[in-house]
Amino acid sequence: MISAAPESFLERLPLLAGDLIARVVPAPLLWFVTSLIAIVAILAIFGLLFAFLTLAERKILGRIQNRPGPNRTGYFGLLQPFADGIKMLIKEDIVPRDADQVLHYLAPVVLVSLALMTFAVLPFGRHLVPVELDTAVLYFFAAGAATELAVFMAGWASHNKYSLLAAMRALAQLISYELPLLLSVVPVVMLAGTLSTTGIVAAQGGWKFGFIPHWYVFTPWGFAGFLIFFTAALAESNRSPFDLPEAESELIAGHLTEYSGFKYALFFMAEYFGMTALCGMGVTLFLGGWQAPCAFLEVIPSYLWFFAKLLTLLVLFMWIRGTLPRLRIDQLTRFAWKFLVPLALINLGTVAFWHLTVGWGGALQLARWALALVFVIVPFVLIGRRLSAGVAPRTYRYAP
Amino acid sequence: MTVVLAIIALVLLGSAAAAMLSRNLVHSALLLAVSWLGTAAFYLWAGADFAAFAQVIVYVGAVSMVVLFAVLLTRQNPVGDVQVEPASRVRLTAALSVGACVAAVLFAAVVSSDFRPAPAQAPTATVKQIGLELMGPYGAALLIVGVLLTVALLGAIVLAASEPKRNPEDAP
Amino acid sequence: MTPLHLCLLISSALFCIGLAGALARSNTILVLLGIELMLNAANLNFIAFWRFGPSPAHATGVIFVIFSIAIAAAEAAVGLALIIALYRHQRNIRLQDAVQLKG
Amino acid sequence: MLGSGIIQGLAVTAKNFVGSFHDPARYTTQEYPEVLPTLPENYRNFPFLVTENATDPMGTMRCVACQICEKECPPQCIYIEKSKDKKPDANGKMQLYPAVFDIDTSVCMSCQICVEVCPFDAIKMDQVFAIAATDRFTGLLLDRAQLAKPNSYYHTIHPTEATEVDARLAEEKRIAEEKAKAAAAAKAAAPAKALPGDLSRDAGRATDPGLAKASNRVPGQTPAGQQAGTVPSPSNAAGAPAGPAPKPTSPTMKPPGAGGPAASGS
Repeated sequence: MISAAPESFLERLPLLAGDLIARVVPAPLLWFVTSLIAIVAILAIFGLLFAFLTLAERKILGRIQNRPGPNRTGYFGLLQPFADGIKMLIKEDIVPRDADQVLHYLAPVVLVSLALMTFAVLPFGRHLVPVELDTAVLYFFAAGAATELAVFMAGWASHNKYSLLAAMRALAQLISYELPLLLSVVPVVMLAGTLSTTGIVAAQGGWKFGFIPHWYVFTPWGFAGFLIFFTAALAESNRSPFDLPEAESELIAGHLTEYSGFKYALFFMAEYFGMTALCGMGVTLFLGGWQAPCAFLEVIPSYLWFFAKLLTLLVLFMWIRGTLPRLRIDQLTRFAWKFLVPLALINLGTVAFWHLTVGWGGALQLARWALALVFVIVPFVLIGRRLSAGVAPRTYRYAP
Repeated sequence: MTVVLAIIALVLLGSAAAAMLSRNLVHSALLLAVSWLGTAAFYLWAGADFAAFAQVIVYVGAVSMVVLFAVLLTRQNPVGDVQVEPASRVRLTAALSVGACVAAVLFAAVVSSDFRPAPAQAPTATVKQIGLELMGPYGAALLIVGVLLTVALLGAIVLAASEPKRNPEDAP
Repeated sequence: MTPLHLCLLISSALFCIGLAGALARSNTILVLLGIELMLNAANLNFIAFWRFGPSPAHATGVIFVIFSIAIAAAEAAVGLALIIALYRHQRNIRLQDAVQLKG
Repeated sequence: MLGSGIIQGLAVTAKNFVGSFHDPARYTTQEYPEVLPTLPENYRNFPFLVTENATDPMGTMRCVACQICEKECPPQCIYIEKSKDKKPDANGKMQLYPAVFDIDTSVCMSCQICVEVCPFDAIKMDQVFAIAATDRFTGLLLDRAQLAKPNSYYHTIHPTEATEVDARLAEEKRIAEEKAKAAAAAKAAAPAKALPGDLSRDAGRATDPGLAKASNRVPGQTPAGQQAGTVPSPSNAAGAPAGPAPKPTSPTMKPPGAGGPAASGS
């Protein structure tokens, strides 16, 4: 952190709040109260964010399709999420007779709780980390990995062939994309030299010439890693174009088929929580976390920067959902195993090169950039050409 | 401290026993995932964060998935539940008696042995320390594990891949 | 009764559950899972001895567990591939039916 | 290169997204209850009954309860009861009128057959599409009072067609008046032979497409109506047998008569 100026009041607000709590609450109960406050704050903020994300998604998709989206409930449709919530709450909860009752009940609960657990290690601001963990990145992906079981539970417990197909697809997809997701994170961990999220954010502090931030996304390997991470995150959160487990047109919403009422809402919530958490991780790993993009913009509190970046990534998710059609299952797995995994492995070599040549200066620095770019672009083009051989570029007879 | 350990042990052993007794294979696999989570909780309790999260990623995230896949791929009856016939009485009694004998021996050994009291300060294994040791003294072992995993992956593919001659269109 | 005793008792109980399960069940997947449980019991011991052992300065126990987890993953992958091959061969995965050496 | 198509697609959707905020050609949504749609003139939905006079809709209904539409309606959603007495219509002629005229709009399929068979231009297609009721059995069963709408309303929704209908009616009226005069003159000359000749001549003229409807009307009502005041007894005597006479002939005469306004209207 290169900030000579004293931190503003807004920046220190979390610290002050912590001091206040420490003064009021007796010491033996302090850890309990602080973690309770953190949990409630995360639930409130991200619950609200979830509510408005559903609205934003519908609005953005609507605008992409040249229609207004929901605009009736409240001014500008702002009350729509709450109307949806009330509708979900008062709907009848139907459980199929042959369903595995316990698993059917547990699946949404497990899914939401695991998705919420991932928020614990994200550094939302300079002084705003719910849990400081030495192994935060590992924790994040451990909690994320367990969500797949919940999806399987939902699909299996419904005792419905579509749901079961969706469960199989979910397993195949999540196993396939777990690998590139983790492999794309390894370079960051290698270069930052730590698994702690605060350490990774701190390693990206500072600016070159005062305006180019030292975020990893602005390096050749970092950009490639970010793209791989982003693609794998799309697949991990079951978002379009990788939303095969809940493909509504082929599998009548897959593992969600037999869920109604509030359980369905929980699934929806878990999807958005997972998406938000993965975006937050992407921001932390590649986009400099809460770091401001320029030195003079540091007056804006760090947590606002984090949320600005987070919302940007979320909007990108929605934009992609509004653009790309769904893949086929074989295309999906082939893309993971034959494209993303090799690229991520090559990226590992690139980052090793980048790390070894950190001392190069002057003209050698330019050579370092050029070589790293070659290491990133050449495999991308070659593997991409091989992957799309025979299928692209496609000619569409009825499209301009 | 001991209360937490008791809860962890209850979850761990209870889910493991239930998994081994369950007649539904999917329930078994999911209960085992719970038991693996219990193991991870034990690691956390003992202060080995890295091992705990690695356990969750590998076991809950990957091995249980593969197990579930195997369960679904080897179903006898594609529509019904995955039920297993109960073990025969002879087999069951034999297994239980062997298990009880081994348990008795192990328990007796543990109880009779005398350990030095634990150090007051719990040891900490930071990620940096683990990394340095993995790359230093245990470098060779790490390489061998890498080779082993690669060989296992290839072997698994060779074993599980369908014969290419059966349907040329499905060949990978 | 030190905490180490408790941990070792837990791990031996887990080992015996796994052993009894592996012996009693005739479904190959369940046998494999029983073996996984036994491996886990061994891992518990590693951690317990590292935590309460005489020289916890090095992270030896943790590193052992990490290697053991890696090997267990490899074992599970190969074992389940074998089960699928077995299923393809004899259309079921009962252990008693797998009596032929020749395919 | 791999991914170029994705970028192109993203550009297209981004253009749509931005364009929907400032480009009316992209953003075509009309927000319905506030902005009512401008329906095309030929949009038709559910029939209504034309009345001549907006201030007294019940008294000036064109419908004479002939029940052709009731018989022709494919889903059988029209129910008519004839009146026991007669009331003077817009032209002052004594006519039967529908004591009950119900249309069950939950059954009506807006096929427009009732309009095509009506010999009196009394039932026309409306433009309502947003009828809703809390009771599906009685709320959607429209009665005579709800169905009656003045001719001026017909002019506002289907101006071209309404003008044609009015012109045709005026023409018929003129022909009828002429004929009535001629008939009056003929009757003055030979009162005993006038009516049979009139009828046979009209039946012959009915094959003429343009005048099919006119000829339908002429023998039954119009001359009698015109003469109601002047020569009551013979015309009433003729009207009674001639009243049902158009019914069997109307199906054969309908296509040219119905095709005329529709073809010219479009």
